[in-house]
Amino acid sequence: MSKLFLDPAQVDRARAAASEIADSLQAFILERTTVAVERTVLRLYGLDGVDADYVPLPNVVVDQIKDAGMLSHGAAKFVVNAVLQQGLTVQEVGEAVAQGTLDVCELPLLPDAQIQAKATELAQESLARIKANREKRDHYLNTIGEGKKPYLYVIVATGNIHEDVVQAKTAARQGADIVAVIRSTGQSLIDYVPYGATTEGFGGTYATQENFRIMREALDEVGEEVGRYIRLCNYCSGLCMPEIAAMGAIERLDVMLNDALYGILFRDINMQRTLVDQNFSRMINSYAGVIINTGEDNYLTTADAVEQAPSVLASQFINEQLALRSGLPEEQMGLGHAFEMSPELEDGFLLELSQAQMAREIFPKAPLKYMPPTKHMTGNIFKGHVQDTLFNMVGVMTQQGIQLLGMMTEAIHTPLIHDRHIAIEGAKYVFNNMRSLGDEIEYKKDGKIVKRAHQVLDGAAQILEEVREIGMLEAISRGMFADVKRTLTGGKGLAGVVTRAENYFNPFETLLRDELGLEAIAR
Amino acid sequence: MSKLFLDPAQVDRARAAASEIADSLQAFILERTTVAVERTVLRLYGLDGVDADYVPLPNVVVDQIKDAGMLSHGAAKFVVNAVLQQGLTVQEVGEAVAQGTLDVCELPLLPDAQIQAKATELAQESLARIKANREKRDHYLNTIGEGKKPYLYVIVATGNIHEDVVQAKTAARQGADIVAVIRSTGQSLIDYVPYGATTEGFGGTYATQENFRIMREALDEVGEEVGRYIRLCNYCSGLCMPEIAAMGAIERLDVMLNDALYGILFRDINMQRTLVDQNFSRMINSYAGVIINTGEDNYLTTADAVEQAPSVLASQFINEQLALRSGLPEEQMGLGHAFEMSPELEDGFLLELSQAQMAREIFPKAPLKYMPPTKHMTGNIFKGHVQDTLFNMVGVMTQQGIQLLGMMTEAIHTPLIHDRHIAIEGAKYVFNNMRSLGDEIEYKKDGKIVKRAHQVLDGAAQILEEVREIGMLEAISRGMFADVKRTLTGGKGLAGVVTRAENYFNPFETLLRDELGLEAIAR
Amino acid sequence: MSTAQRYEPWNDRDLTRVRPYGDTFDDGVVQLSFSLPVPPGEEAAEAARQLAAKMGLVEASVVHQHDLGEDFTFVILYAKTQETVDYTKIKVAKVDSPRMSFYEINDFIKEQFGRKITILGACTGTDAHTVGIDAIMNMKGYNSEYGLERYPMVEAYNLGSQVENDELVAKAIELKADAILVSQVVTQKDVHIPNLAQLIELLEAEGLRDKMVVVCGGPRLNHELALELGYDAGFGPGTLAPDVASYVVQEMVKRGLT
Amino acid sequence: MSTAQRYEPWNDRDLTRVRPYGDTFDDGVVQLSFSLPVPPGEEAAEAARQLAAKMGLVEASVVHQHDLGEDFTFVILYAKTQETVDYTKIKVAKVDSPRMSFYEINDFIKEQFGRKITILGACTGTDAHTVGIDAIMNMKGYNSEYGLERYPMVEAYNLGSQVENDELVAKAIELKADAILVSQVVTQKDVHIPNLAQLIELLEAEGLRDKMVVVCGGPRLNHELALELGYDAGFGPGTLAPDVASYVVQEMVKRGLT
Ligand code: B12
Ligand code: B12
Ligand SMILES: Cc1ncc(COP(=O)(O)O)c(C=O)c1O
Ligand SMILES: Cc1ncc(COP(=O)(O)O)c(C=O)c1O
Repeated sequence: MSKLFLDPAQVDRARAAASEIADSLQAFILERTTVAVERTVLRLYGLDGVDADYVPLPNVVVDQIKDAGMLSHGAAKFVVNAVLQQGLTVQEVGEAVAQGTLDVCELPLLPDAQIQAKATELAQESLARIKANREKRDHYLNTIGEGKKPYLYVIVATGNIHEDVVQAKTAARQGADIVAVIRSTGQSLIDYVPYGATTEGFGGTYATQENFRIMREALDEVGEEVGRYIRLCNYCSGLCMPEIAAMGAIERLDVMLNDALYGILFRDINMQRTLVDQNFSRMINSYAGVIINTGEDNYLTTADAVEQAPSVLASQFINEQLALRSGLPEEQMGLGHAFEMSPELEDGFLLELSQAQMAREIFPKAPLKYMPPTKHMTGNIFKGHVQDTLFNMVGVMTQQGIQLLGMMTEAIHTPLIHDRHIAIEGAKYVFNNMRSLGDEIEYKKDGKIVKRAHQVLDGAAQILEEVREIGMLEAISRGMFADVKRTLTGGKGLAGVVTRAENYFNPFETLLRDELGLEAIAR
Repeated sequence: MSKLFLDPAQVDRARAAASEIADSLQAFILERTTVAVERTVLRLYGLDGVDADYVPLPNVVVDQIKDAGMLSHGAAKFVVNAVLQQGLTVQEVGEAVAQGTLDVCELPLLPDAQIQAKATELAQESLARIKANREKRDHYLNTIGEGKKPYLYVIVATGNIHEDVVQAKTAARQGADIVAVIRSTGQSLIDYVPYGATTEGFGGTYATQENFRIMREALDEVGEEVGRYIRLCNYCSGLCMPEIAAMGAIERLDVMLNDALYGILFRDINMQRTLVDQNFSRMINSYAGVIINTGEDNYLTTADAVEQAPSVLASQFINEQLALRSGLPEEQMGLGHAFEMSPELEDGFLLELSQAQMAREIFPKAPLKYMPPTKHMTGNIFKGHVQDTLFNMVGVMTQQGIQLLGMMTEAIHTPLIHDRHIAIEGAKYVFNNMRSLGDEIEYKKDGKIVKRAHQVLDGAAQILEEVREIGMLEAISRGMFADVKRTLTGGKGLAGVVTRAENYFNPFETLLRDELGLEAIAR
Repeated sequence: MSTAQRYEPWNDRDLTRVRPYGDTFDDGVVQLSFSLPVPPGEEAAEAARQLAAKMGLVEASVVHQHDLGEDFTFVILYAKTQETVDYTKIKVAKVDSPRMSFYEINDFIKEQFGRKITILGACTGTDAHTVGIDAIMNMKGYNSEYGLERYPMVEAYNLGSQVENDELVAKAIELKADAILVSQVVTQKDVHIPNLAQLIELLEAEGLRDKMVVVCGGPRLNHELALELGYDAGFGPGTLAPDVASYVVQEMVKRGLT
Repeated sequence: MSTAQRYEPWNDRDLTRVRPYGDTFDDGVVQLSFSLPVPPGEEAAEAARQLAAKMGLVEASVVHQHDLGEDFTFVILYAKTQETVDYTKIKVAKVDSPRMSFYEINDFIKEQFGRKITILGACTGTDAHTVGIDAIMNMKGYNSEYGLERYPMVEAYNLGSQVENDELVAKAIELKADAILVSQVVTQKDVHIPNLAQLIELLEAEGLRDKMVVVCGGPRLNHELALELGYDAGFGPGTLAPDVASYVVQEMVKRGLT
């Protein structure tokens, strides 16, 4: 029963609107593919490495097909045809293309049926590997176990993967449950995924498959020592959403930030491109058992948290519906929100508590990702530590799933080794010392906390119904989210969007839709 | 209505036992006087200054009377007799005694009636001055006003009164409502009150009348500037309880720590001596409109806070009843308790919340003095700041009267100028940001918080009934409070206790009993 | 004793010898915290004290240490410095042009230039932080101070974030900008330094540097750094539109950029 | 590149040159905070930076300052030290006698002395903090370690707090103490130093110093300070009865105080 006396009818009303919004977006999405999606297919087939100019082979091959104007059919067809025709592995095909000794579009095409059979067979092998990773994670969870919720989530961001490892290990020993490796500032805007172990980055470390592997290995090692499975997190959002999702599936990441809206609003990535990318990347996340994190929290960094509360909730509803259409179970939906109200606000804490409790009740199974105060953090580390303490209280009082720990130095620098320690220590203390406070209190039926929740839910329902009328893409261009306006054809990456041909073929999409029980929604 | 569903019958049961305990103590007290009480009488008559060896004149005169074996009649009789016989002022009498030119016990005594008439007349003049101070305070409160409750209480302790002033003023500008000048470590054990402005002390600054005056002046000045009356606090407890109370009345202090039990348990002061001193000192506090602070919080520094909770409540009941017998209105009863449970305790916060809310409900009008975590503070200032934050939350959630701000450096040193600032900043933020949280939540009827309160109240009632049987003095010697044992004749200052003669006469006690409507209780 | 004779350092301060203050004037108390790449223990504490000694600190006391794992130890210290600084000799480079109000600025432009002036704003390089530059440029402004877009006498163009320096220069030429406002928020590993320097080079290459007022700002920027990097001025945290606008218009007059 | 060739300072540490670590090995990052007796403003920040410079710190950045009133300003800084310490050369004086358990200690006393030994404990001077010494002496002890009163082979006398040194010495003579344990918790303005020193003088005057083991302890005390003050040993925070007892009995044997 709802501690906030929320009206189920209101919740259904909002959810219904979000569902229709998602349906129309989905229709739009399924008519398109992107260079990133096709590169992902090749990566899933095991294509890796770079050419002489450090261009990743997936880019080399997909560009060849795109230049030939054939991408609308899907890259799989041509590559698998080459595999069959020349008796090469996908990797060998890629290398041949890189050496300029092969043009996959010039080879005569075998009958579709034959290609598709082989394509499917190879894809099944790849998916088997991903499944194995998932089983390995489950095995860890069943043997060494995991930390209590809210999980303690911290970031490392030295720019050097090897140094990140040191910082990540200390964090794990101190009690962190999830370690996220923040990406270098520019990465989400580049249309390829860097290769190999990297040791230089700004404000973060490049997301590469080798970096993923290195960190995974380190966290498994320390996890076994401390007797707690340590989850690894990285970021899909950007121009390479599905590729990074695939890399995460292959290297057993556990949590991935995955939100097209973040890319659109905060990275000025073209909406068509990233929405299409998101759909496939989330299917991969789903199958890999990865918890996704959405970016609603970011809205509050550009707009006012008190006013924007309804739009955050509205966005969560939409993300939920879109995720369902990528086959993502609720247990993997780390919907985002944040503690971003001004500390000067009288009774501001009540509003934060209300928002967090409401999210908890509306998305009961979701491992909500709760972001710390950032915008109102200052160079005053002592006051900042108090702000983070209040945030931790709300986190434990409302049983959030993932508590992204605030750093008292948030306004100053990316976390130092002891900033993380101080944050973890504070969170562990608060979580333990008020563990069941949430269960022990009730909210006044006609009180401020309850009223606020009702207002926000009502506001969200209204927004959603408006968006349903005008459509999501139009809503974004009107600046309905985070006060940021983006147009249908503006932003980065539009050139990478291709309308699917009648006989477009993506073996992984087909298999996954089947695995994830998405046939219903297929067009 | 009780948020903790406390049973009024239980509360009455405990209060009734405490009342009987107080009655028997009061009988014991009223049969005695002490050197401190008699020195206080002379101070109230305006006797001040020191002799050639820096011995305060009140000591010089009282010692003379005591050595002559006449103190059981009260000092007033002999001094006022001298005033009448020699046409001197009380001050001149004291100086003459100091010069060795006068022995007040050798003068022929005028008829009692004549002495008492003069003694009463002079006493009335003194009380008039105290009344004027009280009115001045009220005037300030009605004009410039005061801070919201919980009042922010901070200490200064440089050892140098002039430097204390600087620190006190900065604290007031930052938002402090009450400034306490901690005493030098040794003071409470010396049987006289130092004289003049002092600039050297350890762990605190000597409590002298001049120091009181200097600080009062400074706080009035800054209070007028910031438009908030700043209360001044000092400490009575110790061997000079009533004298310091008198000094406080004369220099318009607003809050005074006043608890014989503190002296007995933590300063090893003889219980007979200090209980007698306490009674008179509290009468003075009452008349001067001073809020007293009791020392139950200290119990938790030597004994475990979870176990000792009932004894803290029991002591509060006893202190309430004793205070009533000194004519102290509930509005001036700053009963003490503290946030001293181990931070490692799971759900410890719930127990603290329960205790604070219970005290609030049982003593609804009392400006409860809530002490911060001290015992479990460590050199880890960052964690300490979080501990203080949780303490501040409980303070505002349960509407405590006086919040003695915790310092993140509690385990290290007496507060530095910025330690205080950081503490005030944190408290103001928490108080404002969760101002009405307490009103907005309710406690589960059968929950841990409610259950805990019922257990503690029940435990307190049992203790009180046991104490009623064996008597307070016996209870103390059995170590029933704070795990500390003290005997009836042990400890410092017993020699200063004198049984009152049949015709013992203390004009101030008589007048105050009348003013405070205590006639009923007179023997 | 009378207040007259009494020497009270906290009142009669010698500003030529300023030193930190804890609870006894001139005690020099400072709080420090840092991590050392050594395992916890008495040796770690001693290492911390020795480091403090090398900083010229005395009576260093390690009040807390914590094992971070991987042979790292976090320490908290209190110690006393014996150094002093001469406060009377301190000179800080500051933007000195008087601050005008929204109305004064617009009138000033009317009088001095008799035309609208053009100001470009952008957050450059890979930096995606727009809130800062938006606070200066956007209509709604910040802390209830309108942004430049609201100024009738200012043609304000906010190019947003992640703007490459060459794009910015191109735009400046296209729009005949009188002033450029650059925001840099990400400063980790000094990523902002080369990026800010590059813009100046490009402008000089185009022979535009002297023809416009070039200003930068951001939470970790200040006027002095800006001057070093060849900018006309730099603004830090809490800046509002009038602060920049006042400076820009007066600087234009000074430089005769009418 | 292969891990073999890769130089990873955080793994291959040079302990002869140890320096603080923030997020890039050897970066030397330290956090500082202190108050200056000057009004807030850019000059205050500059004064703080200059002070940091005098401590040999570089890239000092004042991330926060706050007006404390009365012309005092609180500042928070981050900066980098370029100093290093040679960790391999660090020697810390430590109580080296191996720690025995409750049972081992009692057996040890039986064997070595064949009699009970007498230990006095007190918190001296004006210091009223008994919790520390109680933790060592009292039956119930501390952190579930019995106190000395529980030891069958120890005659433990806890004199409590506020014990004057002469009282303590008198008691020691009266009870023929084998060891004295002194607690000092209040250390402000170094009030504990003269007080601790005085006890040693008194004992020497009485010719007792060599006849007993004299130990002190407290939250701000350590072995080195104790030695300087003429004590046999000093114990800090977190000490438990067995720590002290083990030392005392072994020291007695060393010194032939049977
Ligand atoms: C909001 C925010 C974001 C938002 C940005 C949304 C947006 N559209 O702007 C999002 C979530 C997208 C984001 C992302 C990242 N962020 Co960010 N972010 C912040 C945050 C929380 C607040 C910044 C802010 O808006 N401040 C409010 C504005 C009004 O203040 P301001 O920028 O200082 O601007 C004022 C003055 O500086 C001045 N000013 C600023 N510019 C200019 C220009 C001129 C000409 C003038 C005159 C004045 C002026 O006037 C302004 C108004 O007074 C800070 C932490 C903090 N509390 O400061 C981190 C922070 C800036 N981010 C940081 C990082 C590292 C990132 C990421 C790189 C992390 C990652 N890898 O995911 C990403 C990538 C972004 C990128 N590539 O740049 C770091 C930077 C560390 C450093 N010192 O280098 C910070 C400090 C957080 C941290 N501790 O890690 N971030
Ligand atoms: C409890 C307490 C009190 C209680 C004491 C009750 C009692 N009967 O002991 C009361 C409330 C009475 C009190 C009063 C005062 N206190 Co006090 N108090 C504390 C507090 C909160 C905890 C101390 C404690 O019990 N620690 C727990 C014990 C177990 O730890 P420990 O003492 O370190 O002992 C361990 C080790 O040090 C070692 N050890 C200790 N002694 C010995 C001896 C030997 C021989 C050995 C081998 C080992 C050993 O073993 C022990 C067990 O592991 C501290 C703050 C803090 N958190 O530390 C302030 C603190 C010690 N008090 C302080 C002050 C100033 C006072 C007052 C003077 C303030 C005032 N003017 O009112 C008064 C007066 C007391 C006096 N004259 O001494 C300051 C001292 C500042 C300084 N560095 O000088 C502190 C640090 C608080 C502060 N920041 O102001 N206090
Ligand atoms: C949903 C989401 N994706 C990605 C990111 C990180 O993206 P980038 O690497 O572009 O900073 C964030 C960080 O705020 C995010 O919230
Ligand atoms: C009731 C009471 N009186 C007095 C004091 C201070 O006494 P002293 O000056 O002896 O430290 C305290 C401090 O804890 C107290 O709680």
